Order: sequence, then structure tokens, then C-alpha cells
Amino acid sequence: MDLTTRLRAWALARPRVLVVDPPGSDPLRWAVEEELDRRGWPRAAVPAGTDVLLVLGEPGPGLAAAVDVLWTQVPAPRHRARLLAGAEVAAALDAARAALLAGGDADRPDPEALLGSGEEDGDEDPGADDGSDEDADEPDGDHGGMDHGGMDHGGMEVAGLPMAQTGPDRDGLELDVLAVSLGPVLPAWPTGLVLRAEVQGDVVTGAELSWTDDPPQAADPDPQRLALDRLARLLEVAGWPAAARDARRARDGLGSADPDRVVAAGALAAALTRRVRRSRTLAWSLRGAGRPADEPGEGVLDLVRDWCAAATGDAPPPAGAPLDALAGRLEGAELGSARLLVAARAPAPVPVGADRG
Amino acid sequence: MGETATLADAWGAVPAALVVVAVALALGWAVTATDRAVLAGGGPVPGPGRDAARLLLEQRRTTPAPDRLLWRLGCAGVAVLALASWAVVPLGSRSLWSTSADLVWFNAAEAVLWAAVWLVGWGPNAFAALTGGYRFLAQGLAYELPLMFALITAGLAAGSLRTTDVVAAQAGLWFVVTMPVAFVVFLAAAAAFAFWGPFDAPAGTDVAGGVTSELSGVDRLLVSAGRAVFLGAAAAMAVALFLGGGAGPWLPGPVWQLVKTLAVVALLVRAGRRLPLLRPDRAVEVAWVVVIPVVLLQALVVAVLVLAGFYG
Amino acid sequence: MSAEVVLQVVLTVAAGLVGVGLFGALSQQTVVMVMMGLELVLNGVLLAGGAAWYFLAPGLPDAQVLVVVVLVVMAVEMAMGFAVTIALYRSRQVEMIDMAADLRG
Amino acid sequence: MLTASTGWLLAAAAVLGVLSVASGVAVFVVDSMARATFALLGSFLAVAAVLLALDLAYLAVVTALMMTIEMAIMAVFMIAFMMNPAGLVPMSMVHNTRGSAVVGAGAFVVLTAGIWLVDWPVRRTAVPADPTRQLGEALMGSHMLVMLGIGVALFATILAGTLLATARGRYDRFGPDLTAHRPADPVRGGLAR
Repeated sequence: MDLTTRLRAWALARPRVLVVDPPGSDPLRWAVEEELDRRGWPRAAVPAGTDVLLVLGEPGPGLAAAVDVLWTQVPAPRHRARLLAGAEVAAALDAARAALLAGGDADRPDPEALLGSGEEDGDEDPGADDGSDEDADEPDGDHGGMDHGGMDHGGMEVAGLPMAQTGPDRDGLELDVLAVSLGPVLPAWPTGLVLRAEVQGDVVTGAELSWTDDPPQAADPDPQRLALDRLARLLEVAGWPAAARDARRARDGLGSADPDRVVAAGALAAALTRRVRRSRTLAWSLRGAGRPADEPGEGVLDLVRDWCAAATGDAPPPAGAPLDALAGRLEGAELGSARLLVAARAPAPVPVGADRG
Repeated sequence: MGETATLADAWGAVPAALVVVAVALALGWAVTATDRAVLAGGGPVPGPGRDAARLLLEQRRTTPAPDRLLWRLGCAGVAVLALASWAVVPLGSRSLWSTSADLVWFNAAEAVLWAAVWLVGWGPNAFAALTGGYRFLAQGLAYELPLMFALITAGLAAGSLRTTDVVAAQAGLWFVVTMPVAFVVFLAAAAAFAFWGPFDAPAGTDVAGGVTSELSGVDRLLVSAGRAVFLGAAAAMAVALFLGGGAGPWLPGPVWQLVKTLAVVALLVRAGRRLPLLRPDRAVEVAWVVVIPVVLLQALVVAVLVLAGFYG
Repeated sequence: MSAEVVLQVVLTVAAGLVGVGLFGALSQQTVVMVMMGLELVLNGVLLAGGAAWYFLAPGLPDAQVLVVVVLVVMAVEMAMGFAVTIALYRSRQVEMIDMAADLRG
Repeated sequence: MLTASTGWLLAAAAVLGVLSVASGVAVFVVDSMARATFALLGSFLAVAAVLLALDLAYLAVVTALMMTIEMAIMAVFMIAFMMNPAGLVPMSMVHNTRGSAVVGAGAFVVLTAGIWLVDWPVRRTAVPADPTRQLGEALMGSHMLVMLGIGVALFATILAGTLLATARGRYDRFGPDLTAHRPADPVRGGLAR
């Protein structure tokens, strides 16, 4: 074993893992996350920061196509692995690391060829990115009012990407409207959920939510663990990683076979929810998020409290909102608020197209 | 001050610069390690050194139609400027380089860092990164003035903008005693400029990593190392400006300075990680409407004390 | 003699900046680009002011004060330029000088 | 007779000067607003470096500081008004190029001729030990009037700029009778007003 190999082994000893969990694979993901936390392997948030792409269970065709595109955005050295329900998590992770050390995957396409040039970029599955590149869909607003004289770039394309068009906005300035699609794999969001949005700067002006695939027939996991998991994701989107870590730990502990650990996890969940409920900073920071100024209705902060109640087993988890109603709430929200609201609402998977009315 | 010879004069420019860079990297490593240990909460801590090695092995990826020149410039700029801010941070009783406007130099390095981070967000031509860039601009604009006034307050009491003079002026009393507000504001604003902890919105989870979302390989290494080195520089600067530098009984100056700097790092990381993200659309208004007047009042108090001859 | 050459070189650079800036300010259509041209002219003045202080009268603060004034002029010009651009843009979606010509008298 | 320090200064001024003029030219040559903005910033930073070489540390870093902030804000304006995130669009937005070039070149020639023909005086005083202190004492003492003028001008700029740029006055925010409890802002700030 020469020095380079050893150095490589040392550097890649704790690879960053991007976990893709199709709807219905929550318990499997919890097992993976518990193992990752135990080993101190970081969880990747975006394909750019990923070493191992781990796909859980059986993704539907829509999500599978999205994962293929995601895979092209992962820098080498990299490895892509599948993990089916019932498989040994620790062994799978060890195998993934070994494959990564052995040089990663052979089919290593040049990202320049896949991403950098030309026409096929615009034809990528529009739902298939991580929020990292622009959707190829033309925004359907008319460009009638736009007169830029010599530099009219309406309908122009640069490198296969459409230019943004202008549209009216809340400040009375005709700012550019950009059509983006967020999902189906976004950190701390339900995987498989796609938000097609029109944005001006970071304000969402048009939103449409959909699922990539029909939902599977899945058994319902323990509601308290589910609530802790949703709370962990919500806290992560809210930018409180330390609290999210505690929520994950409590979730993992509750699923343990060791009764002492279960008791400790219950205490941790109680302490965590008390801390979250009492945090003035969180309340101040989230106040008004996801709720229009003069309208009643549950804002993100109320939902955080609902999840806290569910996480200690005192209440059932809040019901997921219908996608259309949720999408309507996103319009006019700042991107961060929109992300928080969807994470807090945790919409349940529904058959594709069933929610469109 | 008679003995304001710089490290560059004392040891030669190249060795002095190498020492300062080594100190900067070591402290940046310490900041990252502390941060991760606090975040891991007793679990295993992924080592920053291992991360750096892995990122060096990693391919640099690209995105459709990036502004590659500005992107790379931004990534390199973050690291270079973080190191540049170390040029005026005193090690012992000397800094690598000394001008008659050290405090403004530190502030200017931050301002240029601001532009570099914006470029990191702009360059990849991607939505999440650009949103992070917007957020960082708003944030930087709001915290720039509090930071400047906090720095100036220390300079005001010392009657000099030279960091070594500020350290020397605290022989009798540490400045933190008379300017606690400036001390806290300085650290908070520095955290905001390093988009770290509760000020992490430009690279937040809600925008999928924001400015860092498209970075891989060397680029990611440069930006994350730049952030850590800058936080370390801010901690060392806080010690020099408010905590008396290397002053202290029994131990030699450099040891005291190291101890204090590590204490500030630990304090900053623990306090910062206790808090959730301060969402910029709410925090920025507070910065403009509350923090700036409060820091100005702090400067006024110090100015009155100077006139009264309090600082000698 | 020697210092004089340095002064002349620096001043020539300043003249170059003024020339380029004038070209830009006169040739560009966009308000923001015109402002960039003006900024370049002022950049040249800034440099000339600094050189004048160092090479001609370092004992007097006047040249330094001049540089400060130039900096402030730049800031004011930029702030007002942006404000006018927003106002124009809001009222008629125009950010080009030619299109704002009907503002004349 | 070129002394060592003068030679060093000459080299620095020449290199940085070429850099600043080249960046200045690039502003009007590159085909992207973002690059134009940062080319201009490059020009400012090069000039700031020359000022640093001329012992004007304070003015140099203040130039870098102010201009960087200005350019970053300018970048946002450009994206908001004329570009979109997709970036690099070839563009040409010039009019009257020839006339402008003649004026620009003419100004340069006239100025340069003056610079090289004038018999510059030789300085009699030495560079002070602390130029920053010299400037500060002048602004707070003999040149106080300048300081006052700057202050008033900046204050007027803040007011005028805000007035021009904002679309909503207090009647929009608090209703026609100014009786609204809370302003009707699209985003509520952090002070819960």
C-alpha cells in the first residue's frame, strides 16, 4: 500500500452521503441516518458536496429519472449505491466506502460534456434537479409590456437556458421573473415533491406543487417517531442544526430495542420540545413566516408547536395540507418562508395529478 | 509608539508571512473543529483536516453556462481576503504589517470579502447560489456599519488606528470593560460576515446551501477554509482590541494571547450554535434600527471618557 | 528629477483613467454604465490627488482633503444615480438615457 | 538618479497603473454587466494600491472599502434591471462611439502633454510620519468647513435618494388617515411594529 493510496483511504474514510428516500421509506432512512450519525459520516445536502449517492428502496420512474440527472452533478470520486428495505445498513455503507476507495464508479461521465455545453441541457427533465439549475420551462407570462429597445432579450436563449422575462412585482418595478423547479431531492424536504415556482429575486410569485410518482402502499410508522423526524427536518430548514440533531437522536432512541435508550429518548424529546417551544429567538425569527400579514391561519410558528406536541406523544401529528392550497400559500412568500411552510406542512404523497382538481 | 516594528521587519517578509499564514490556518482549523464538536454534541467529529484532503482529491464540477472567471475569482478571493485580514492582527506585540489605518484595513478586507462571496453566489449561474448571494449582500450591508463603529470605538479610546497601539493602550484596563457593546457587536458582525451560525442564511439549508451549493473540490475548500480563517481572525482581533492582547500575569504574552483567543472561539461557537438562524428579513431591520444607534451611543460614551482623560 | 518621473507616470495613468472614463460616460446608453464612466473619471482625479500630495506637498493636508471630497462625490453620484434610475424605471420602465430624452425641457 | 525606493515606487506605479487603466477599458469592452462592474472594481483596487504605495494608507483602504460596497450594490441593480441570472448575454449599448472616442482620446492627449511639459516643483517637506493623523487633524481643524459640507451633502443624499427610490409613502403604509396600527408592508421587519 503506497503513500497515495493510504492518503486516499484516510481522506475518504468518512464519505459524505446523499440519501434519496422515496416516499414510504422513512424507517429505512432513519436506520441509515442513525448509522451515519454513529459513524460521524456527514450527510450531504447537495450533489456538489456528495461522495456516495445512496438510493433507498424502490424509487418510482419519475424519481429514478431525477436521480439519474442528480448523479451527473456529483463530482468524482463518487459511488452510487442502492439499499433495499431489510438490507444490512452498516454492511451497505462499508461496501459503499470500499467501492469509493477502489476508484468510485467506472461510468464517470465528464460533467462538462453533460452539463457544460449545449442543447441537451434545456431538455433535461425539468423536475429533475436540486434547485441548482434553471428550469427549461418558459414562463408563460406575456412579454407584451417589455420594451428594452436595443437589448430586448425576450425569448432569447443562452447556453440552452431561457432568459428570464420581466413581470409585475409588489414594489412596482418590472423585475425579472425566473422559472425554477425545486426538488425532488432537496435537503430536509419530502423527497419526490417538486415545487415549480416563478421567482423574482427570492420572492415566490407563482407556485405549483406536485409529486413525481404515485405513492406506494406503505405501513404507517410510529407517529411519535414520525413527528420527531418531521420536527428535525423543520428545525433543519429553520437553521437550528443542534436542535435538529437532538430531535433525530430522540427519534432513533425511540426505535431502539433497549428499554433504557427508549426512556432516555423520551426524556430527550421532552427536553428538546420544551427548548424549542420556549425559544424566543425561534419565535421571533419565524413570526410571520408563511402567513400573510392580515390573514388568519396557521403560520410556521404554530405548526412548529403542533409538531412539538406530536413529538412528545401528546397530540396526533398535524395533517398534511392539500398541495393546491399549500401552493397558494406560497405565492408572495420569500423563498425561505416557502421552504419552511412546506417542511412544516409535510404534505402526504398523493397520486400524481389527483390534486389538480 | 517607538517599537512598532512589524513582523516583516523583524523576521524578513517571507518567513513572517509564512508564520502568519500558518497561525491563520491553525486557528481556522481550531474554529472548524470546535464548531463541529459542538454540532456533533458528543458524537464523532469529522476532522477538518480529513475534509480538506478529501476536497483536494475531488473533481471540480461545473454548471450550465457559468461565469467561470468571476466564480473562480470569488472562490480564491474568499480565502485570500481572509488571510489578508490577518496582516494587521497582532501576534505578540507585532503584526505582520502595520499601517496608520490598520482597523480600516481589517474592515476593508471584510468589504472585499463581501464582494467575493457575492461572486461565489453569482458565478455558477444557479438559483440557490444566487439567492444566497442576494442574502449575503443584504446581510453584509446591514452589518458593515455596526462592525465599522465597533472597530472605531476601540481606535477612539486608543487614539490610534494601529492595532499594536490599541493593544498597548490597554495596559491599564481592558477595553471590554468600558465598551462591552462594541465587543459583542464586533463578534456578531464578524459572524455575519463569515455567514456562520445564526447568520448562516446566505448558505442556509433553506436554500440548499446557498452560495456554497454548487461548490466542489478546491473551490469548496477555499470558501470553507476562508470562512474559518476569517472567524479565527475575528476572534484574534477581538482579543487584541478588547481583551488586552497578550496582557496577563505569570504567563508570557503569546501564551495569554493564545489562551484568550481560544476562549473567544469557544465562547463564540457555543453561543452561536445555541441560537437558531436569525432570518435575514427580520434580523436586518434590527441591525439598522437598533444596533447602529446602540453602537453609536457606545462610541459616544467612549468619546466622553476620552475627553475626561479616563484612558490616560 | 527622479521623483518627478514617477509623478509624471502616475499622473499619466490618471489621465488615462480620465480619458477612458470620458469615452464611457459619453458613449454608453444605460444610466448605470454612464455612471461607471463618471466613476472612472473620478478615479483618475483620486489618483492625481494622491500623487500631488505625495510628490508636491506632503506637509500640507489639502490634497488629502481633496481626495476625501472626491470619494464623497463618488458616493453621492452613485446613490443619486441609483435613486433616479429606480424612479425612472418605476414610472416608465426605462433605464436608458436616450429613452429618457423626453424629460428635456 | 533613481534611488532604490523611487525605483520601487516607479515600478509599482507603472504596473498598477497599467492594471487600473486596462480594467477601466475592460469595463466598456466585456459583454456582461457583472464583469463590467467587477472590472471597474479592479480599477479602483489598483488605484487604491498605488495610494498605499504613496503612504496614504487610510485613503487607500477607504477607497477599497467604499468602492467595493458600491460595486456590490451596483451588481444587484444590474441584475434587477437589465440582466437576469442566466448571465452572459452579448450586448452593445453604445451610441456616438466615434465622437466619444475622440473626446476621450483628446482629453488624454491634452492632459498627458501638460503633465510631461510642465516643470513640476520639487517638494520641500518630508512625508509626515502619520499621514492619517494629518488628514484627521485637518478635517477636524483647519478644514472643518469641508467636513461640515460633506456631512450635509451626505445627509441630503440619504433623504433625496430615499424619496426618489421609494414608491410608498406613509399614507400607503398607514392608510389615508394614518390610523393603521401596523404598517402594511409586504414583509414585516424584525421589530414587530
